[in-house]
Amino acid sequence: MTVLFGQLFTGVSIGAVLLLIALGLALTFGQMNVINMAHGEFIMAGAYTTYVLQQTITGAGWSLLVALPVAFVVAGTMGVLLEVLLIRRLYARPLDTLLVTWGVSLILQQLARDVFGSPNVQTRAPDLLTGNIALPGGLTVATNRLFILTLAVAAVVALTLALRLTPLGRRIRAVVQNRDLAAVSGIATARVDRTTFFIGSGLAGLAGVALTLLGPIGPTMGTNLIIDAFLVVVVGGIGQLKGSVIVAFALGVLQATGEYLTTLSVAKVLVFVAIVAFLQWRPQGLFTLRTRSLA
Amino acid sequence: MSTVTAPTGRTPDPAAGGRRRNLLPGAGPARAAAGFALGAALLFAVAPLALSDFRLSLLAKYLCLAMVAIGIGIAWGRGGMLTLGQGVFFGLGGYAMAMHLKLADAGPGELPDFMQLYGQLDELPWWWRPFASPWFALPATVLLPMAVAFGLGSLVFRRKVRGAYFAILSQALAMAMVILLVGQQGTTGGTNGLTDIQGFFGYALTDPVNQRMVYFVIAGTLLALLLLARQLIQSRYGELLVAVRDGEERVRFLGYDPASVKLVAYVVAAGMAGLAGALFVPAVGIISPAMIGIVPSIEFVIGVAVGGRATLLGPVLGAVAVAWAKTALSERFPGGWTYLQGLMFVLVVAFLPGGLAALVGLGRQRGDDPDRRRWWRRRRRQVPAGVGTTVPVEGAGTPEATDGAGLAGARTGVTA
Amino acid sequence: MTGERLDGLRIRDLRVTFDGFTAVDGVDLDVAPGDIRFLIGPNGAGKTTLVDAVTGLVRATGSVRFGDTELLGRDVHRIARLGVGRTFQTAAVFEELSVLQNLDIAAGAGRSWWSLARRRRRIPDEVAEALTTIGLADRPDQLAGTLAHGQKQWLEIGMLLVQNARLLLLDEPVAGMSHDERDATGALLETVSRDRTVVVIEHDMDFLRRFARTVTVLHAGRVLSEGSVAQVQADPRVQEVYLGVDSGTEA
Amino acid sequence: MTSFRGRILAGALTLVATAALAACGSKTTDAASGTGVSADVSGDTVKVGLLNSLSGTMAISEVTVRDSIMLAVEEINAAGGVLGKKIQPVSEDGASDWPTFAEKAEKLISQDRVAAVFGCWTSASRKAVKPVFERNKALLFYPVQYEGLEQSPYIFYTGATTNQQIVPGLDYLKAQGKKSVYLVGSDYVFPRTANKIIKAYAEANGMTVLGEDYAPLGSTEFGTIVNKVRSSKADAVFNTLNGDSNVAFFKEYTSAGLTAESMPVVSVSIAEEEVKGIGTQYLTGQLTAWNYYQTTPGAANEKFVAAYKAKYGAEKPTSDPMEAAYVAVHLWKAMVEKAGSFDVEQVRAAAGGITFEAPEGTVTVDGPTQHIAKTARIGRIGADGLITEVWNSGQPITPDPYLKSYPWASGLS
Repeated sequence: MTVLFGQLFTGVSIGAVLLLIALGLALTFGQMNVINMAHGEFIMAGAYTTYVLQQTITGAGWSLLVALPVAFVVAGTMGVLLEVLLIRRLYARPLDTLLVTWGVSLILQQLARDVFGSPNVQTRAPDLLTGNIALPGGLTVATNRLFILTLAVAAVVALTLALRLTPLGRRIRAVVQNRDLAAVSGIATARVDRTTFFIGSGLAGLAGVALTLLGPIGPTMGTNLIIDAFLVVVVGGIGQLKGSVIVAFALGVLQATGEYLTTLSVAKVLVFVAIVAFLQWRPQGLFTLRTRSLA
Repeated sequence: MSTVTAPTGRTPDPAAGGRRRNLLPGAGPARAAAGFALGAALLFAVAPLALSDFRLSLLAKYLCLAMVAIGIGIAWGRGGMLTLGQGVFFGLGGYAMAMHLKLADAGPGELPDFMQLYGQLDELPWWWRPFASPWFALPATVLLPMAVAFGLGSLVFRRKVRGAYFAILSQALAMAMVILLVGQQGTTGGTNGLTDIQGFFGYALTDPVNQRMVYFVIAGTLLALLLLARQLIQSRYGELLVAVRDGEERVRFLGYDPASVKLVAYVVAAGMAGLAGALFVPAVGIISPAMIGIVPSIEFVIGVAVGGRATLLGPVLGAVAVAWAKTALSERFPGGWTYLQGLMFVLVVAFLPGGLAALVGLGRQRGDDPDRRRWWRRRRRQVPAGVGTTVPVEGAGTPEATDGAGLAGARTGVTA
Repeated sequence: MTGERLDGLRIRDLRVTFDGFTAVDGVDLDVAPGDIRFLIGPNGAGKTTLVDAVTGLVRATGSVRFGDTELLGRDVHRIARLGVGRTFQTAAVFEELSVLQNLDIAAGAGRSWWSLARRRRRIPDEVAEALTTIGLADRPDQLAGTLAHGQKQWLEIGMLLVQNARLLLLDEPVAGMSHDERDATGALLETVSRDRTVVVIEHDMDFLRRFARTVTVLHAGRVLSEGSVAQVQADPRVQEVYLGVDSGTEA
Repeated sequence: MTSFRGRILAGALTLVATAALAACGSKTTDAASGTGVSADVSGDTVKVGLLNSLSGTMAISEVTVRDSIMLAVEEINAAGGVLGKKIQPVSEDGASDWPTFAEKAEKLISQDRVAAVFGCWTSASRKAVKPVFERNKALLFYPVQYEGLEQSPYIFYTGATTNQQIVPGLDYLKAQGKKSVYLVGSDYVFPRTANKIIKAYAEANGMTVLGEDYAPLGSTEFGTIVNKVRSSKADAVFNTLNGDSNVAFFKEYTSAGLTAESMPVVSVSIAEEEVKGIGTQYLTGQLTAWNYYQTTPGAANEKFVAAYKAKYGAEKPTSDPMEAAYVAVHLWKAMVEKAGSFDVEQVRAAAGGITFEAPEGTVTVDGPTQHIAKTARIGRIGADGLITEVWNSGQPITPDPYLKSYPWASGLS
């Protein structure tokens, strides 16, 4: 029972990580159809931001709190730069975007190596986030996992509300649904694109801060995450956030179950097989906007 | 550069000469033959004389990568399928060959060295046994990758998984394949892969003379694959493939099943990668998961992009050039190579989608096609009013604009 | 292609919905063999969606029979092989291929893999014939992408001819054409309708008056009126929702 | 057209056939045909090769090894060189890619004609270059602890083999009264081989192995494994994870409430450099098994640490593989000087019994196995990021790569 609950929570927390790293992509890939392979390096930028801030702010808790908004801005700015310099020229060629941003990710990785050195760096987590909360019945819940889950849920809620309620969100949705009409209606589509990219990349920065609690902080940390993140969005279906949310948690639980019943390697392969099978059933992902104008 | 798509033997049309797809003026069979002879002379006479044993063995390795590139040129350049998992097929071919050579090294009834060390197996696993026979192993180097490509391809293409979705799936396939291979330490050699291969059908690979022999086999195979690719590109099928790339839905309305058309190109590309992997093994003496994962798979693509994805020779020259640059540069500036590799992706793909082949053709074609000169100024959504971009598709949100990717790339590439 | 059976189109209770929005709402429609039927209606009336449903592009319920064959539920390329061909609002030709290659591909759906694997040695007869019919015989090697707009539309129609389509569904074939080009297109339609059934979606009232044999008016996913040009023009409901309001801008 | 292409094809085939026939060399059945390239020692310098990953995933570790080799080379040159010749290092990037290692090894041997090569880290890279060195009869010095089961005549192994690291680690756990262990490792050669040895040892020594889990290389998701480890209630964990996975594992481990007191972890791939990348808040009190720590006492080590920090920066720690690489260069120098020649066969013949006062203590080259005898040391990670010794084997352990002298290991190789 303890193990079962532990595994369930593990699955949910894997899902939360997947969600957090995929959320930005759900915006840039899902809404704008831009395949940004450098998304993983934006995550890395968020993690390094935490590291740099800790050099000046000594309290681990404070530095983490400060890092969240700062990393959002740092990664978001990198995203805007990328959008303005390269991606803008490539909206008509999504596959080429994939290759170009892959090149960008290589450059950013090497840059990180030259600036911060090849070895991983360490950040100090607040003591609050290195322990766990004991529940009745011998169950425990790790606090860093809980923090990430909360952060992921908060990000989803904030993003959904922003898209639904703010004028900016309405503009983003207008551009996604009918770019030409939006342009004709007086929306500066180029600026909306930049803003969307800023938010999407900023979310990667947030994910980077959160991941310092879980994993390594090094030049290649992003590459390990990017494929998983894309698979979440592909399976979730583009155009809507709820697909990515559901799929992230579903894949997390599937992965945790597979890991428990078989081995980690086999579980990874199983998840891949499940994804291919799922796409046989719903090639456009879990949710899609079905309208004619988008075709 | 030889002709790429010029259909021969049809009504000549001097009036439309400037617009013709005939890529080099008068690039007919005679010119192609001359180019072929020149290539053969370079590979068979000049290179062996001019290069040291070490450099020649490097060239052999590059030529193997070039074979993969030919396949990618067909699947991606002509067919619009960006396969980021070509390493899988390269690996399947390589492992099939290496398994046979390991068994041959071990001798009849014996286990390969690594199995005794790490697997503690008493007998050969069942799936290794057929590879003892060259009559099984050799065809398997090509047929096995083709079969896997057929299986995966018929699943995803029929369900209209394409564009970025296909690229990401193919990448995930490479990841899954590596994990699978690494996990089976005792029977696949794990991360080490299959190494220390001594002989190649009875000939000792330690002998430099035999290494030359391997080089000649590789060079000959490359030329044969080029001929095959040329035939494929110039055939009716080759035209159909371009049509599918530029307007998959339109082709469907003409009564074709685009899934089968794409499947053929994907399977052929897989077969070429498999053959390349098989020949890579005697040339380099090792095959391991490190050569089939995500990173090597995408490195295959960069050579193709640099050379010119939609041309016949572009991918070959691009692959060799990139591999050579990697060796040369990493000998001097190890960290710098990563920067350069990244820059190549960015600059070539973003600003020269036709690759170097387009650069070569630029001078000649200037002024012909106003669209071409302005490609870099083309802003978003100004996809050439082509097919595909306007055809509604079942289930909205299909990355239809991907077809535009092919268009833009091909516009410059095809004419070089 | 002459001498083949002439078939009509028979649609019963056709319905298409997109995420709760009903684009085609129970349409019954009969097109007689050899007819030139014009489909008209205001934007959003469901004209293109109807053609999409007939050609298998969108899922629909009801029944669509071409001759004796039920089309609904078949794949797009199977329907095409049964002799149903269509064009699109924007010319959908393969811009990277020559005129000849475009036509050759359209003519080749039935080819064996063996013949696909080889080069084209000569121009197939039906392709040569179509080149003449659509007036592009003097430029078979020109890239389709470099053709004038009208020529692209003709090339598309030519592709339907060599495809051996017996039911032609044309989506706004004369949009953006000059006056002369419209005339030429109209004449082309009359020629091809001798052994084919033709359905045209068109907004151009002048073109309609000159070349339509029968007309169906769609409105909000339903058939509003049907008959000859004169009958439809006389229908007060049509005048109300469509001609009366829109004729000025649409014509 | 057909006949024309036919002719091309025929021509190509003929070319291939002639070339292949003309090129037929020796058969595998012929006597060993390796030619051997002799090192270029004609000038007043002698070249040695440095073969490390300077880019890619392995660069993290291998760059420090390269630095350490360079330090040794400088020291030797400052002291007059080897046989009166200055050492000229030629550095090549293996790029974390095994065929590249083979390619660069070939280049160093046949193009640069180096007298010896120092480098490689992963077993996979060593396996990839092994045939190259054997074919060319050239020397490789391999400085990293590894899984044993290998003994190439052209490789000197200056890191620990299993009986100098894994077995002492187990001996220590046994001495501490630990009755059960859980095995966690990355999914590749070293952990799988190590765990086989551990299971055989456990069976012979009355310990139980409660579980064995592998994570794919580079994996950073350890929720499930830690969950299983925790519910196993084992006395200790034996950790053979590699690289980034260690970071994720220890963060997860700490979050699960597991500590060095409740369930100690013995790691064999975490040295001082890795401690920095994980963070001491997750590691304090955990155990490692190596042959050298920065804190190892002795004059030789004080000198080594001081020289290293002076050259590369005070914040750079020294670690076991770095030390083994440093030792390798000095051992090669001693071998060459004893042989009085750079000739590979003479160097090999002279190698047996050579000793060196290394930072880790006295090491001795074992002639037959070409490994070196070294002292095993168990260390505890401190809050300052340094590792301090808590136990050692007392004397250098004779290398036994196939564990032939351990009865319980008879079924292993």
